[in-house]
Amino acid sequence: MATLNYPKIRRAGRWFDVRRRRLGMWAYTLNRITGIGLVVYLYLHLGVLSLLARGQSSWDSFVSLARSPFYLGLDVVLLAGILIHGLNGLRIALTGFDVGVRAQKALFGILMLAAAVALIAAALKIFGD
Amino acid sequence: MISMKMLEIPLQIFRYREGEPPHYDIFTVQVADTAHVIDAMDAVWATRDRSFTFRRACHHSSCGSCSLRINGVEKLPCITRVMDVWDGHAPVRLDPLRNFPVVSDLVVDVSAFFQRMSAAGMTITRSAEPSLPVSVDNLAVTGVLSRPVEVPESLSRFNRFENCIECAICMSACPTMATDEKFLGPAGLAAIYRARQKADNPSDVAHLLGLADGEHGVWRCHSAFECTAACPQAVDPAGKIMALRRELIARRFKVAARAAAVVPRTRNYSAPAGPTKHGGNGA
Amino acid sequence: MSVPHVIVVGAGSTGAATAHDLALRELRVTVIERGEVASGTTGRNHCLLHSGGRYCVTDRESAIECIDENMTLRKIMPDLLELNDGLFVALTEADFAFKDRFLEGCAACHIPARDIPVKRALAMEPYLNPATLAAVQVPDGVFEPFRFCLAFLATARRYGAVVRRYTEVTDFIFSGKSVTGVKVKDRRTGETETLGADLVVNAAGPWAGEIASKAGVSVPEVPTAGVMVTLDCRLNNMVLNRLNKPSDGDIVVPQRATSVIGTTSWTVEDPDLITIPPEHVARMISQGEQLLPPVRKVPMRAKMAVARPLIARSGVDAREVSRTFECFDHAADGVNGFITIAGGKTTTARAMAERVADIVCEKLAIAAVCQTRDVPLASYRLFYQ
Amino acid sequence: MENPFAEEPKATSAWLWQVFTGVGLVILLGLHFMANHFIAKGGLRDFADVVAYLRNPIVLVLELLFLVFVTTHALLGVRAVLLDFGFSESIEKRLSRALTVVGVLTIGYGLWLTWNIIR
Repeated sequence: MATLNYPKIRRAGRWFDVRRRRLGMWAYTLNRITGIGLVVYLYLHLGVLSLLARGQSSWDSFVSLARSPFYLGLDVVLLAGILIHGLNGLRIALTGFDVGVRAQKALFGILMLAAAVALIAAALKIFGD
Repeated sequence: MISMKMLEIPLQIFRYREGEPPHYDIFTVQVADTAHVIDAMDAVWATRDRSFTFRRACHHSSCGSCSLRINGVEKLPCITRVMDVWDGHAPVRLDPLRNFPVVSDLVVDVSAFFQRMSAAGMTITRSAEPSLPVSVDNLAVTGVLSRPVEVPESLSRFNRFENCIECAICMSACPTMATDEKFLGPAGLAAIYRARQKADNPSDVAHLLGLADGEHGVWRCHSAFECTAACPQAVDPAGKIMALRRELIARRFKVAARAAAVVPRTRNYSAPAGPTKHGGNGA
Repeated sequence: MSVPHVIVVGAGSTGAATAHDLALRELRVTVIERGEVASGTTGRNHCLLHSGGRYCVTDRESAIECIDENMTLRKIMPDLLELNDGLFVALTEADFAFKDRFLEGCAACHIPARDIPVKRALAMEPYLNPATLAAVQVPDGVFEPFRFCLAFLATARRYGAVVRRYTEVTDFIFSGKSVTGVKVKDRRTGETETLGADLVVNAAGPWAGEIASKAGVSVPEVPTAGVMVTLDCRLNNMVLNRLNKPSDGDIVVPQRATSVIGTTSWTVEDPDLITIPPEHVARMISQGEQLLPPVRKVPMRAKMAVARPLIARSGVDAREVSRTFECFDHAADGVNGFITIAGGKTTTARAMAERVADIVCEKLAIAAVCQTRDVPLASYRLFYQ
Repeated sequence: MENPFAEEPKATSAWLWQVFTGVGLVILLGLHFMANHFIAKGGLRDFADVVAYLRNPIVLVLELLFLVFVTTHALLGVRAVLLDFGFSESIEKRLSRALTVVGVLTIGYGLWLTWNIIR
């Protein structure tokens, strides 16, 4: 009996589908989006750091460019990714050790609140300077 | 005669026939306001379209065969009241379970699910656990009955079926299952947990923990807890996955400690682990 | 001569057990089922593994079948049963007066029954009505009807049987006055085909009459519906029965985390679509409350109704109709190669299968004996693999 | 019957490492951010500042630890995403090996860069 089956490539994208899902699914999807974003950033960052090996002038000209408001905005986005991924990671780590499993939703809420507060504080600092 | 209010309820049903593109059909059927969704499905089949296929058997959440998605969320139509999922206007949408090949309409091929349950090897019966509510005034209260429960002379202990009815709802709700075809899945891992609790022989325990520790075992779980939220039987598969993780981690450290000692390096899992905190109300 | 091919119509408990028996006798078997396994009467079952106690006064033939099969099923499907025994409980003076006849009936049917002190009964069943006057313990049990059928079919398949679900019989093929096969339609694809058979067994439960009519014969069956109510928690460890003749709402069967109260009885026209009368549900609650007073306090989880395939006896009320089974060889009606197995209960499905398989073998002149009393069943999970 | 799920590799270690590095990164990233983007004047160090900073042995050790943690954590994460594609076991093994190579190269590049800066 032939069946209706979806190709693997379509399966692989299903983690993105949060329709009709609950909080934990949003946590997972957010974690993955930020995770992938951070990997991309990591390699961009490592690439940019190669300027350090080219000597003082190329690095310092990059630094002056990076102090523009556009780059500072990107920094805030980066920080948001790090906070979401890092703090949600703490939830995954704790529940993985069988700690706070029943309170995982509340845990996620508290951690994301902490992320938001930290992000606002950091943004004020970044743009305040 | 108790008066019975009848409803005209529209159902938007996923239809699929081999070789044809899937589509939705809308049927309006008459059911009592106290009816469950499965009664409405029955009415579609009996009065509207005899070619409509779906799975069902017990109509009271014991067999686990009728599981599907109602308005996108995994449910058992036999215990879901029509009034709880219908807003009074828009059709109630019925889709087959996710993550399983669709055979026809709402029928999916659940062999992948039963392969996992067979691999876990959990027996369907369990014994010696109190199964009666402590308080009937507040069913959420858990604990020990104030009156002691005696076991009939002819028996050594009471026994009962496991909570898991093998409805596969958790495997449909699981986002890891959505992408990783080889994942053992929430029910499979919860069954491993229960089988591990029942196992009294160290080699069985080692085998079960080995399964859970595989490349597509407990560590693939993304901690979305969708399975526990969707489970109609309060099996709490995610809780079981986390309990297995804890035991595996504890054993990993024990093995490491033993390897560091003078004792020759070994992968022996023979030391029985203490009872885990989910022990009381297993799958 | 090639191995004869038998088609079994229906994959409820009777059809599943029949396919299993015939397959073990090394016949070629094809099961035709229009829906999922156990999607008819068997599925919506009270899940009671009868000790026979329920029938030992009014219907001894059924009671003896029940206790025999109860013991056999414990052997062949030990992992598929909740075995906590059952209590017959007297709540009124009339119930109490029934006790002696009940114990006598149990003794006559060889049902091990034990008159136990009320205090002990209440210690075993904390939610039992404290006004209980007497309690008799019998070896009742609980099964899971769906898995019951899957286990028989999985085993049958191991012996070569073929199970075709979502396939319905549309017509019979004749050669003269003999049935030589059936026309079937796959409900999933709409495709029709003809299957040849040396013999067709009609095990369609309350739909047996409908199937028989396609072959031009009739079956004296009365589809009789019953309502069952499932509670959202388990209130009893053991099966609880009223110590009296079978009547509405006189039994509460516990299963998994639920208790199921049953049942009522009324004759239905169309077994395909049964509307649950709300007064029957209310009656289940008020009757169940007598055995277990907290019944009204716990939410209802599900309610169900299904037609039972009772065999009609002229001038007899549905409650009085024997719950035993009967084989109809339609050769008596002028149609060869077609047998209907009707009546019965899931508890006695294996015995029904043995009887019909004996007749099948006799008609096909095959000397094969029944083996189903001793062969343990395969895991029901294998059905889907 | 053949059991399709009976496989040997023990995945506890990978997960534990992911958690260990994850927690480590939360701490190290906190320090990294503080030191490089908040304490540093204008949010970024200029060249001379970077060189001086990295020549502090404590900083050097922390930054190298950061390099190892972030690389392994990132690549284990990539592996988790790749496992979701349901590739065959042999491809999965090859992907794991490829990711190991990428990890070694990344850490090697980081070490080379650091050496270039502080020598």
